[in-house]
Amino acid sequence: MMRKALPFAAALVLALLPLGTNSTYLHHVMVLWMLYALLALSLNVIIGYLGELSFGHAAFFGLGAYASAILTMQTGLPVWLGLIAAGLVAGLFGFVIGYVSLRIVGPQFAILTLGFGSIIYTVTNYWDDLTRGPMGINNIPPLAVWGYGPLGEARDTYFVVLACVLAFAYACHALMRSRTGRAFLAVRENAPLAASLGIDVFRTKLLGFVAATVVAGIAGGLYAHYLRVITPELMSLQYMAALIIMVVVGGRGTVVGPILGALIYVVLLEVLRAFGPLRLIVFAALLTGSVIFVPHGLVSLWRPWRRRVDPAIRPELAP
Amino acid sequence: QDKPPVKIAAIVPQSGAGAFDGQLALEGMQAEVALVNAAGGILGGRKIELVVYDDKGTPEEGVSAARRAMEQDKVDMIVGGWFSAVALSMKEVTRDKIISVMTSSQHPDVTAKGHKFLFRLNATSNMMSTKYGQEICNRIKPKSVAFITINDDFGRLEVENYTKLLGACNVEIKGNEFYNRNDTDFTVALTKLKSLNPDAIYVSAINTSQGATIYRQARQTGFRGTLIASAGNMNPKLIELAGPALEGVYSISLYAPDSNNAMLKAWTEQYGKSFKNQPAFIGTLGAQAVRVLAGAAEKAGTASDPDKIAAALRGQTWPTLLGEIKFEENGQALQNLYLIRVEGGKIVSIK
Amino acid sequence: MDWTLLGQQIANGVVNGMNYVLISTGLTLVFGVLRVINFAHGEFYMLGAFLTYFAMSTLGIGYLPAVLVATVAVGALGILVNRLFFWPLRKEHEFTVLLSSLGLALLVTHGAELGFGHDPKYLNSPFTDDILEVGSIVLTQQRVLIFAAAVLVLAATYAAIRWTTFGRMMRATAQNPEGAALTGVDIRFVHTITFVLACGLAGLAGALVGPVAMIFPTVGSWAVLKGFIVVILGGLGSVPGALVGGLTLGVVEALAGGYVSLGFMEAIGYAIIILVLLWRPQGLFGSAAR
Amino acid sequence: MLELAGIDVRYGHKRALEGVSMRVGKGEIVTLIGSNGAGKTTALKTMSGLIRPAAGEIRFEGERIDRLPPHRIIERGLVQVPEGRLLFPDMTVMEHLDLGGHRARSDQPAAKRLDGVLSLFPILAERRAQKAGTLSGGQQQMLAIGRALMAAPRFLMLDEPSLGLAPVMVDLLADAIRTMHASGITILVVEQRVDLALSLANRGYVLETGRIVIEDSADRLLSDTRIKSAYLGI
Amino acid sequence: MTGAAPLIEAVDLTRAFGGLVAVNKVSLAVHTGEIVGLIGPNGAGKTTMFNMLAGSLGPSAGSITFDGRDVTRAPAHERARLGIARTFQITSIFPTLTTRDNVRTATYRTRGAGWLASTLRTAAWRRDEAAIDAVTDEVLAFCDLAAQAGRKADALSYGEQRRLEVAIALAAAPRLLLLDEPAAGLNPEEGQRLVGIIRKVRDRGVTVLLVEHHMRVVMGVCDRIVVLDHGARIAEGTPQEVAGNADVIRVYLGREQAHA
Ligand SMILES: Nc1ncnc2c1ncn2[C@@H]1O[C@H](COP(=O)(O)OP(=O)(O)OP(=O)(O)O)[C@@H](O)[C@H]1O
Ligand SMILES: Nc1ncnc2c1ncn2[C@@H]1O[C@H](COP(=O)(O)OP(=O)(O)OP(=O)(O)O)[C@@H](O)[C@H]1O
Ligand SMILES: [Mg+2]
Ligand SMILES: [Mg+2]
Repeated sequence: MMRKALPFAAALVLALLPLGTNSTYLHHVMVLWMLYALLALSLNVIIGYLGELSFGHAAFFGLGAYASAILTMQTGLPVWLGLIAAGLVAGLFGFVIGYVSLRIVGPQFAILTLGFGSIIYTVTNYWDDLTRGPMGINNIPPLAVWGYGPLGEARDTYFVVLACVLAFAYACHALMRSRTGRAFLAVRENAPLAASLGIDVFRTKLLGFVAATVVAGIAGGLYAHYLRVITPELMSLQYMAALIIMVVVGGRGTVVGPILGALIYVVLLEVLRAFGPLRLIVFAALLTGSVIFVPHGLVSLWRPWRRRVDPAIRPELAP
Repeated sequence: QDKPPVKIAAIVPQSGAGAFDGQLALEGMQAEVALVNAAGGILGGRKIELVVYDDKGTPEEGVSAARRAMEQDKVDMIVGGWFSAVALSMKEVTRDKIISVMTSSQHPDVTAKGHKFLFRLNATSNMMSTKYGQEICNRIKPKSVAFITINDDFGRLEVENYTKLLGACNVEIKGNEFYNRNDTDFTVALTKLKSLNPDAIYVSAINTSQGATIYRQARQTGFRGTLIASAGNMNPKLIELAGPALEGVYSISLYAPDSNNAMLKAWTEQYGKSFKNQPAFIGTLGAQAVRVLAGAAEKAGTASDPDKIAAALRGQTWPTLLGEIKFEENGQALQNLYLIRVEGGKIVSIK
Repeated sequence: MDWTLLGQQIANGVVNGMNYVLISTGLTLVFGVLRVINFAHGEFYMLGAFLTYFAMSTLGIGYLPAVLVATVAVGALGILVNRLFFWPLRKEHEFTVLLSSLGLALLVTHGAELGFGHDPKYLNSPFTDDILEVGSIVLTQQRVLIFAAAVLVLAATYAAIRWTTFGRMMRATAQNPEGAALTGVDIRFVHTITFVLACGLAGLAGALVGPVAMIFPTVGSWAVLKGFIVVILGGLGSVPGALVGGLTLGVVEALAGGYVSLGFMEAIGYAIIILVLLWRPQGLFGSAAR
Repeated sequence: MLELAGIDVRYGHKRALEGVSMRVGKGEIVTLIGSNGAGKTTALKTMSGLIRPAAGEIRFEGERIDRLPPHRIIERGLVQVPEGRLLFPDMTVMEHLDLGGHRARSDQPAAKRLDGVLSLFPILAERRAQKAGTLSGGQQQMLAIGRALMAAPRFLMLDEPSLGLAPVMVDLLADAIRTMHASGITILVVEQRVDLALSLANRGYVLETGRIVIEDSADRLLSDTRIKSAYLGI
Repeated sequence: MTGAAPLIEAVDLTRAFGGLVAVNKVSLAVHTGEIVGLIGPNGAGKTTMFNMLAGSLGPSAGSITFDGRDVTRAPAHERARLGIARTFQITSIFPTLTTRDNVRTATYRTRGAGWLASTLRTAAWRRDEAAIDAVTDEVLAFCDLAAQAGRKADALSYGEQRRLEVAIALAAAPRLLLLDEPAAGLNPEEGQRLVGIIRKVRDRGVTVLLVEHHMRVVMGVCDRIVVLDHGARIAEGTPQEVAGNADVIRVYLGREQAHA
C-alpha cells in the first residue's frame, strides 16, 4: 500500500515544489534539475539497462538543441514542433550511429561513441553558416506549448519539463515490467544466453539506444528554448562526465537514481558556490567518497523498503 | 560601518581553459576595490563588495551566473564578459535590467546589439584591427603574412578583417590555419605555414598558454621571420612563458606600458601587495571597470538606479588607469591604442 | 607535391605519436590488469610535468635529474592511489570504478589548480629550443629525446609483460583474479605494482612531453583523452598496440592537420579510429575475446 | 595436518558455514560430501584463504593460516583445484602451467613436474600453445588440475575434479589421485560422484546446509543408508 | 518413429578451428519426442556440434534443417524463436538478476505483451504477467529452486546454477531442448532426479538432445545414443548397443562399462 502510494506522493511533491518559493532563481535551478534529470534518465537507458557506456550522449542532447533552435529560428516552426523535430533529428543520428557501432561492446563501444560525439561537436563548431560556430546561437524563441506562451517564467517551464520527466520515468518503470525491458536486462547480463532465448540482441540494443537519443534530443530542445542560448560546449566532455556522474551516483538501472543524481548535482554546485576556490575540490571529494562508500548509487541507501535481494559476494580475496 | 555594501558581481572564468585569465581579471578588480574601499568607499562610506561567480568560460554558465546575481544575490551591478561568447549571451539576460560592464570581449556585436545599461571597456576587434592594420602596413611592412588563428568568432573576424585591411596595402596573404581551444601542439600547422615562406606570421591567441606555445614552436620549426601578436594579447606572463621566442614580437595595446599614469601606479602597487602574479592588461580592465562604476555611482548618487548610473557613465570623460575614456551612445568605450613590441624581455611602446 | 613538407609532417606525426605512446602505455597496462578505464591517468601525466618543474625550481637540480625525481615520485603516488581509490572497489562494477577514477581526476586537477595556481608554466628543458636538422627535416632535441625514451620504455615494458613471470601474473590477475589468487599470485601486490608502473610511466611522459608545450593543471584531460583513443585503437591491454596505435594517430593527425585542416585534425583522427574499430572491434592488436 | 575448528562463514546475511570442525591427518585422503549449496566450495575457499571466516580457526601443520592471503597459503603447499576451473582464457596452456609452478617449493625441478602433468594429460602437451578459453570443457578441467599439480602440493584440495571429464578420464584421474597419495600427498576431495569419492577416500565428512552432520570412515559411509538414499540415489 | 521427417537434421556438419577439425562431416537426425544422447571423449566435438545446432557458431560446411526449414545460416535468436532452447557447458545465467527474474526472462519467446502494453497496463499485459508468474513458479519448483527464487543468480552454488540453467531452458517452452552436461555438478541422486525431469519434459512433447558424461543419466534416459570421437561419428545405437561397442569402451567408457 505504502509502496504503491509513494510514487504518487513524490510526483505531487515535485509538482508543488516551485510554489514553495518566490525566488525566480530557485525556479531556474529547479528547471535545470528537471532538464538534467530527463537527460540522465535517458542516458540511464543505455548505462543502466543496456549496460553499455556511451560517451556520446551529450552530442544527442546538443543535436536536439541545435535542431530545434535552428528550425524554429530559420523556418519559423512553432516551438512545440521544434521539440518534436529535436527528438527526431537526435533519434535519426542515434539510429545511424547505433546501427554501425552497437555490434561492438565494452570500452570499444564507449570510444566509438566518443568518436562520433566528437565529430558531431567538431562539425557543429565549424559549420559557421548554420550553427554560428563556437559563438553559439542566442535569442532562441522561448518555450511555448500549444499557443500558451511564450513561457517567460522559469516556474512555468518547470511544469512542462517536470511533465516530461514524470512521463519518461513512468515509461521506464513500465518498461522494466515488460517483455521488452526484460530483454534489455537479458542483453546487458549475458548476450549469448539472451540470443539463445530468442532475443535479437542487436535490435534490442538499437531500440534502447535510439529511444535514449530521442529523449536526449527532446531534452536538448527544451534546454535550448529555456536558456535561449546554446553553444557547441553542450556536446563537450564536461557535460558527458556530469551526466555519467548523475546516473552512477544516483544509482544506475533505477528510475529514481538519475533524478536524484541530477538533483544532487545541481544542488551541490549551487551550495558549493559558498566554498569559493575550494568548491570544485569539495565536489570531487564528495563524488569520490560517494562512489567508494556507496558504490551502488545513493538509491541503494534506501533499499530497505524494497524487496531485499541477497548480494553476491565475490570472494576474490578476503576483505 | 553599518552601511550596506555596494554589491558588484564579478562573473569570471575560474575553471576551464580561461581560468588563468579569469584569475588575473578578478585580481585586478580586487586590487582596485581595495583601493576604493581604503579611500573610504563610495556614496558616503559604503564599501564595495565583489560577489564572484564562475562562468567556466561558457555562455550557459554565464547566463546562469548572471541570473543568480540578479535574482538571488540582488547585486547592484555586473562586471563580466571576459569572453565574447559569454558576453553575447549574458547581455540578453541582463538586457535593460541591470548595469553591466563587459570587459575584455572584443566582438563588435556586444555593443552593436547591446542594451541601454550595457557598457564595454575593451576596444572592439574592428577598432583594434583598423589601427593595427595601419601599423602593420606602415611600420612593420611585411611583404607577405600567414595567420594562425583560434577557431572562434574572434579568430574568424580577425582573419576576415586583416585579409581586407592588409590586402588593401598589398601585403600578400599566404594562408591561414585555425586551431581549437584545447589544442596544445601547433607544430603541424606551423610547419605548414613555414613552408609557405611568409615574411610574417600573425598569431591570434587569447589564451596565454596557447600563445606562448605557438611562439615557441614557431621558432622551433625554424621560422625566422617576424611574429605579430593579435591585438590586446601581450602580457608579462606571456613573456615569461615564451621567453626568447617573443623577442621582437609586435602587438597593440590599450595602454602604453611605459605610461606614468598615477592611478596605474597605485593599482600596480596594490596588486603587487596582494597577489603574486604579474599585473596584466586583463587585470587593468577589471580595475577600470570598478573605477568607472564607482565613479558613476558616486556621481549618480545611487548604486541601485541603473538609469541614473547609465546616464552618469555616458555623461562625461572618465580618467582611468588606462588613460581617459569616453563611452559612446551604444556603451562602447573610446580610448587610445598603442603599438607595442617586446624588446629585451620588456614591453615597450613604439612611438 | 612538396616532399620536404610531407617528410617534415610525417616526422612531426611520428614524434607526436611517440608522445601518445608514452602517455598510453601506462593506461593500457592498468586496463590490462584491472579492467579499469582510468580517467585519472592524465593527472599523473600532469603531476609528472609539474613535479619536474618544481624539482627544478625548488631543489635547483637540472632537467634530467628532475625528470627522474618526478617519475619516481609519481610512481610512488601510485601506491597510495591504488590503496585509496581502486583496491577497495576491485569487486565493483566497472562503471563504479570508472567513476571513482573520474572523481580522482577531478580531485587532482582542482587540487593542482589550488596548489600550483591556474597560471600555465613553462617547463624549461635545455633541449626544447635546440633544433636538430636531419637532411631537410627539422626537429627539436627534446622531441628526439622523447622518441628515444619512448622506444626504450616501451621495449622494457613489453619485455617485462611478455617474458617475465610478473608479466604472466599481471595477465592472470586481469583475466581471473580469483584463479590467479589460487595460483599463488599476490593480486594485491600485482595491483600495486601495476599502478606504480602506470603512474610512473604517466609521470615520465609528463616530464618529457611537458617542455614541448606549456603545462597547466588541466592538461591531464587532454592527455587521458589521447591515451584512450590510442589504447582502444591499438587494442586494450596490448603494449605493441599502444605503440602502433600511438604512431598511427600521430601520423594521421599530422597529415590531416597538414593537408586538410588543423581544426578537423582531431575529427579526422576519430574518423580513422571509428573505421578501424568497425573493421577490427578489438583494436589493431587486441585479442578477440572480451 | 589441516585442522578446522568452529569455522563460521557468512555471505552478507547468509550463513554458509556454521561451526564447521574438521581435520585431515598427514597422508590421508578425506572426502567432503554434501548436496548443492551445502557449503563444500565455501569450505575449500576458506581453507585457501579466498574467504575469511567470521569465526573459528584453521591450522595447517600447527600454524594458523586463516588470516593469511592465498599466496602465502599456497606457498606452504596447500593447493586447490577450484570449482569452475578459474582459468585465464587468453593465456596459453603452457603459460598456465608455468604460472602454476611459480611459487612451488619443492626439491623436484619444475621440468620434472611438467613432464608428470603432461604425461597424465597428453592432450595438454598437444595443445600447449592453445588459449585456455578455446579448450573443450574437459580439456579445461585437465588444465586446472595440471596447473595445481605444478605448484608441488603437499596438501591437495580438489573441488569436483571429475567435472566434465569423460569416463575414461575419470578412471585416469582416480588412478592419478591414488598415485599422488602414494607419493605422500595428503588429499581432500569434494566430489559429487560420491561413489567415486568414497572409493578413493579413507574417511569422509558430510556437510548439510553449512554444518557437519556425519563423520566416519569411507567404508561405513558407503554402506550408510542415509548416504545411499540422499547422495547415491540407490 | 523413423517414418516421419526428423525435427532437426544435420547433414555433413563440419567445423574447423585453424588446422583443427573439431567436427568432421557429422550427420545427425533427431525425431520429435526422442531423447538422443551425444557422447564422446573430451574434445570430441560435442559442444562444437551443439553450438552449430543452436546457431552460436557457424559451420564450415554442411547444413542444418529444423522442422523442415533450412536454418544453417539463421542466427541464434531466430532458431530460438523457432523453438530451440539450450544450456551451455560453461555455466551461463543472468548473474545479477534474481533466480526468479532469470526464469521470467526466459519466457520471452512465448509471451508477447511489450512495453506499450505494460505502459497502458492492458488486460493482455496483466494476463501475460500472471501466466509468466505461473510458469516461473512451476519451473522453479520443478528444478528445486523455489527456495532460491529471491537470490541473485551469481550467489548460487555451482550445482544450483546448473539447475537454474535447465530451468531457464525449460521456461523457454522449447520444442527442441539441447542440454550440454546438465548433470555436471550433481550427485548421483540428483542425477536421477534430473533423469525424471527430462522424461517428464519429453512427455510434454519436447524433444531432447543430451550431451553428458554421467553414464547413469545417459543410459537411463536416452532412447538412442550417438558417439563422437575426434570430430567424427564412431557409433550409434540404443544404450545397450553403444555400451557394448568395443570402440566406445576403449575410447570413452573405460571401466564405466561395468556400470552401464
Ligand atoms: N558469492 C556468494 N555470495 C553469496 N552467497 C553465496 C556465494 N557463494 C555461495 N553462496 C551460497 O552459499 C551456500 C554454499 O555454497 P557453496 O558454493 O559452498 O556450495 P557447494 O556445497 O559447493 O554446492 P555445489 O555442490 O552446488 O557446488 C549456497 O547457499 C550458496 O548459494
Ligand atoms: N575456438 C576454438 N579454437 C580452437 N580450438 C577449439 C576452439 N573451440 C574448440 N576447439 C577445439 O575443438 C575440439 C572440440 O571441442 P568441443 O568443445 O566441441 O569438445 P567436447 O566434445 O564438447 O568436449 P568436452 O567433453 O571436453 O566438453 C577441442 O579439441 C577443442 O580444443
Ligand atoms: Mg561447490
Ligand atoms: Mg563440451
